[in-house]
Amino acid sequence: MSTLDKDYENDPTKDALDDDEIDDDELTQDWSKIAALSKKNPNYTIPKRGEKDAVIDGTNAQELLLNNARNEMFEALENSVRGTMIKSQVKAYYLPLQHEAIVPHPKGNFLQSMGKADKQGRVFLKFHEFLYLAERGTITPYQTFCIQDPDSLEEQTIELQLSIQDLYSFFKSQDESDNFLVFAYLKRLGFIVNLTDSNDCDTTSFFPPPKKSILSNILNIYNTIRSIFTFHKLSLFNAFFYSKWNFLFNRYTTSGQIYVGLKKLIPFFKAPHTRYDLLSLNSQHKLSSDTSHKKQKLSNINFKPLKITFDVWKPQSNYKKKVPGLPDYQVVVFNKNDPHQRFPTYLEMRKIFDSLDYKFEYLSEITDDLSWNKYSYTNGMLRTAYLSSIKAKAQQQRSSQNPNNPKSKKKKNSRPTSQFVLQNRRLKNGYRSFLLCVIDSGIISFVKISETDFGSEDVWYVPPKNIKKYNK
Amino acid sequence: MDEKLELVRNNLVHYQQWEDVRVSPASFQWEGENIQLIIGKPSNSEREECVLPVEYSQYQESLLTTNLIDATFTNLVSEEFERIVLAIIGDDGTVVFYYITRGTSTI
Amino acid sequence: MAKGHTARLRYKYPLPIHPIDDLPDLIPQNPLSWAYWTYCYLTKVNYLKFRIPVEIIGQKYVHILVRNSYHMQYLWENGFFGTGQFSRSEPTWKNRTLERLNIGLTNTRINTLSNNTIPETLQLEEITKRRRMLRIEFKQQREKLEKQLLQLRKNNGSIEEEKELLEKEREMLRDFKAKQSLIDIEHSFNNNERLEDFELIDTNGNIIELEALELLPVEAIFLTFSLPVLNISVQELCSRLVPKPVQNIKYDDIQLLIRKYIVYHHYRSRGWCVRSGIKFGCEYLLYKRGPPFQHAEFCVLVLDAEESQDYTWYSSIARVIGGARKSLVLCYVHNELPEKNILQLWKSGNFTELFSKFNVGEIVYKRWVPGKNRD
Amino acid sequence: MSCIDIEIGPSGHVGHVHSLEAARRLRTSHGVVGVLSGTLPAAAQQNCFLYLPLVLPHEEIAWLLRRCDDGDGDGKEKVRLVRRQVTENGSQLQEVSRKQAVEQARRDEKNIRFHMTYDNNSGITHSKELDPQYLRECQCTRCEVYTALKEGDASRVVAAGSRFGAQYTLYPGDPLRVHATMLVLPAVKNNQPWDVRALLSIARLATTVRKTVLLPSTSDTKTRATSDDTSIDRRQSHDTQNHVRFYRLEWTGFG
Repeated sequence: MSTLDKDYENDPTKDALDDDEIDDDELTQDWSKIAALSKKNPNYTIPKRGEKDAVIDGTNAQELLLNNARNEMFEALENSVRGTMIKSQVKAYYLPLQHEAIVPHPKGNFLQSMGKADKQGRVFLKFHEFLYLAERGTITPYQTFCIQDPDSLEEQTIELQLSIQDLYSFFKSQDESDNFLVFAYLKRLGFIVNLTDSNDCDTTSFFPPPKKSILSNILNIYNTIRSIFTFHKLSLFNAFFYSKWNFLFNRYTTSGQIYVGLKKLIPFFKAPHTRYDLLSLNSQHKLSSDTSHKKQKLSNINFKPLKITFDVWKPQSNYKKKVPGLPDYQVVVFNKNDPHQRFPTYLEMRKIFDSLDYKFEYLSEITDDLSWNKYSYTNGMLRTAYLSSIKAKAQQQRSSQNPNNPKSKKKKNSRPTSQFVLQNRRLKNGYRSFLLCVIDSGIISFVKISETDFGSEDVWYVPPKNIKKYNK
Repeated sequence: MDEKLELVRNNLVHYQQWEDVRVSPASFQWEGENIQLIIGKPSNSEREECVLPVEYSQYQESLLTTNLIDATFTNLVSEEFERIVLAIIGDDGTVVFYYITRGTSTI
Repeated sequence: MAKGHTARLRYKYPLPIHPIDDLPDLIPQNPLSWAYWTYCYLTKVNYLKFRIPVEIIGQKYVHILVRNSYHMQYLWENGFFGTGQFSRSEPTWKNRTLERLNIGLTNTRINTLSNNTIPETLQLEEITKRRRMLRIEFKQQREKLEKQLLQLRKNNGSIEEEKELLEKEREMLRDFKAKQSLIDIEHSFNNNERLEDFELIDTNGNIIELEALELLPVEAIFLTFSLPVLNISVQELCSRLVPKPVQNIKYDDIQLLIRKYIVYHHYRSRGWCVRSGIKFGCEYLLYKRGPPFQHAEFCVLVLDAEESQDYTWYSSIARVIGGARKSLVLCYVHNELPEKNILQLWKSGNFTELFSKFNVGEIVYKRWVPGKNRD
Repeated sequence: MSCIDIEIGPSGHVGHVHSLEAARRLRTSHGVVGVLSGTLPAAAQQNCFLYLPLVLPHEEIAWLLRRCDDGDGDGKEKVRLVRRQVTENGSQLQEVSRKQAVEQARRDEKNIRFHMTYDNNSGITHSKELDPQYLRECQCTRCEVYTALKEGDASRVVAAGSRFGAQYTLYPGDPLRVHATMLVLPAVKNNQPWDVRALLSIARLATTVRKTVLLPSTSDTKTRATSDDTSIDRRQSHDTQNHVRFYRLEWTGFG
């Protein structure tokens, strides 16, 4: 096989012909199977999609097929009633002032990852959790009212069941309703999702508490030496290299040497590659956070800057909602049709990157036995110390190790991977990343935005050394 | 014949192997550029197409606007053509060809 | 692997300025070899023995052309600079035409460095063409089937009949794919002569080289500013690229060009082969070594650090690039100086200083599917 | 006369439809399919098949309001723009509560499955009709483009297009049975240079998957464009032809 005739493959049309991802709409939603679902049977399989036509042909056959498809769809929707047996219903009461809900007698699986319990054993749900559970039929939404009986003039408390429509009208803002869409979307897939700025639990951070000053002092000194942008103070070098004298006076014996000269011209942002890079960037960021954004504020008065909305954990059964570890992903919600939002600029993305606090998964590419409990802090304590200080020690450790296990196995397999493969992985996957969740009138899609760093990687071709020469 | 006409004409004749390629005489001026069509028959096709060459540069704003296409249809395209072939002449040595048709009617 | 071997030799150098890699061996115990080595070191230079002339045509939109066959070849082989105007990338039009007109087979097979590679490159263009024809044929057949389907429905055909037709269509698609891969193996040439072909032949019966190698503006800047290859100064080149009297130049006239060059230089200087990405809706394609060796894996979009486009813009480019299974890199350029200082540097022709006042930051943009990232 | 209620959210750029019957009518008589966005209780662990509410973008709502004003469609139904409010009036609340308490008791008694869908005004909130004027008169570019797309043929379905790298995807009929035929890009102004690169690459990809790219463009000054106009598709109505025109882009297959 020749490696020389691949060029034609660059034609984008070639791949598009058999690309499965590209054409979601080539598939039809076949509601017939959903319609047939028994509501009692949880072990359903998601139905496959049928075939569609290319054009409206005006035939009766097509008309018939369309009618069938529509009927199936609406039948499925009609039969899909919210709520299950009343016996298993859990009542939740909306609290308008707090804009949340209270569950006096909580039970059910949802408690594993949602709600905050008080001392009486009651559970409080955030509004989006409340609505999500009500939509699923897991809880029944109520609200209590004090009314006066017109005859006896006695005050009495009554409880009224709320409809889903009622709940939708309780949204305080478009943002809240957008966030709900994303929350529900991820929950349906089994992810564990928390608002990033909620303080219902003992938070875990990748970054050490700021007061432990010895480390941060050292890091600050380290920082003054190495700034974020690697500005090459090389103007003298460049002035010569790009003058006409360069190739007259210098003798370059490899192409690499020429490249080394060439690459000093353009400064670049060096992404934090290691844990130390991250820690030092963080402390530096805290020192200078006021000044760096001044310029930005002037330019985007019309736009709300995007920020991290949700922390997301992969589905897991041993999640501890009181002391969750670092999230697996962080999500920024973006409504593409909102005139007050825009796709983030680079400077805005940098701000988001600097506020990330999650399992920086790329670190596990570098460190083999990365245990996140040793690299994160809960309540200002190293998480391993924290975990061993609380009672359910054995359980906790099992839960914390579990997500790491498959990874460490993978790493062992990938150890002999070549430098080129590793380099490619670094370039393609990048370093810190967040998920941009794009909302387009109810349709949700995700984009992973990662920093990458081509400036730190050299890829020039180094010809193999001529063996004959060595032999001589 | 200006450079862009020559370039596209040669591309059609000697790269795409079109037949009966000729520069149509009618033209008009648009923001300092000469707008003129080339007519010819693609290989293995029975139908003639008219081609509008437009320059595209990596670092400058494109000349191509809806108004330019409107004006081209109005001034240069005769009844028999329902579409034009847009020839975009890149500054990277490539010419790419796209059909432009008016309206939404034929879905 | 003979082809791979010739390719290695042919594309030995990644840049048109070659290193001095033919110094004699040093033998520590032989002082004479030291003297000889020193002599060689001092007499040899990296400097090119010739400068490549360019022809710049057009006024507002310029084309930078290299006409000399040897120079065209040299720029292609030493870093894959430029694109043949009538070729997919490497200028092979002349050889293709010779082959098509059956001239090459008799006497005047053209005498260029690439003699040994003619069949390969021919194959490339030929395959593309044949694939295209096949696609057209496939489309026609599909349309025919669809008409049949419509007819069937109008005549109230049964579901079974319909299924049969759909099966036929699938069969066709399989067929089509099989044929397509077949083409890669066998290929035949058609040699139709046309009237227009006579204009290609000069009085001596030789083919006229109609094709030039066209350089991107940023390639030309690289080849004169960063490496002394072209026979034109960077100042003169830039005054052709921005054809305005110096005093009238505004920041808007030069900012795009500067931004594109910054990014071009950034990737070139790390060893990437950087080529135009217009087909994929982006600025650049990055090849590890060059088009003959592997696919481009990265597509680069160049943006200003404070730029924000409508979301659809990103998503449609991402869709095109995702469809070709490449990675989309957004390369942002941040200006460290006020605009008037940049303008000043441009006007004074101090490009070294100018280019070093920008820095770049990079983002990978990738569609993320929640269902595939659950464990 | 039946009524399709569209509930408008806090910011007004999307609306929700909570009634299944309304959703069905929107689909069959207006070619409006919307996006189901709620959890389907029978299959709560996937995102392919969802439930009410149906989300409608504001340009679609604006079009519906105008259409029903004009007596288009079958003329039998009204589209109302509503916002739900918590009922303030105590006696009304009491009325409701008594009714509900009785129903509740009946359900508890039988211990059967219960329905949680209500009539529009039976909950603790009630729908208040809003003055739809501002939406009806909406002249934003997206409204203009949407309207122009639907004017040609109201049974066309204009769906959100972000998944396909477009503003909209256009279906010649119900997406349940037909493929999208066009990708509609965000509109440009008549005198605004096309983003050639982005445009052509998506057109190329679209062509290979048997779709066409449709580029809408709008004039800056709405009167000016009338003068030279032969270039408008005849099927577009008088209302929009001055403002929006469309060009279709397809890759030729060569070059």
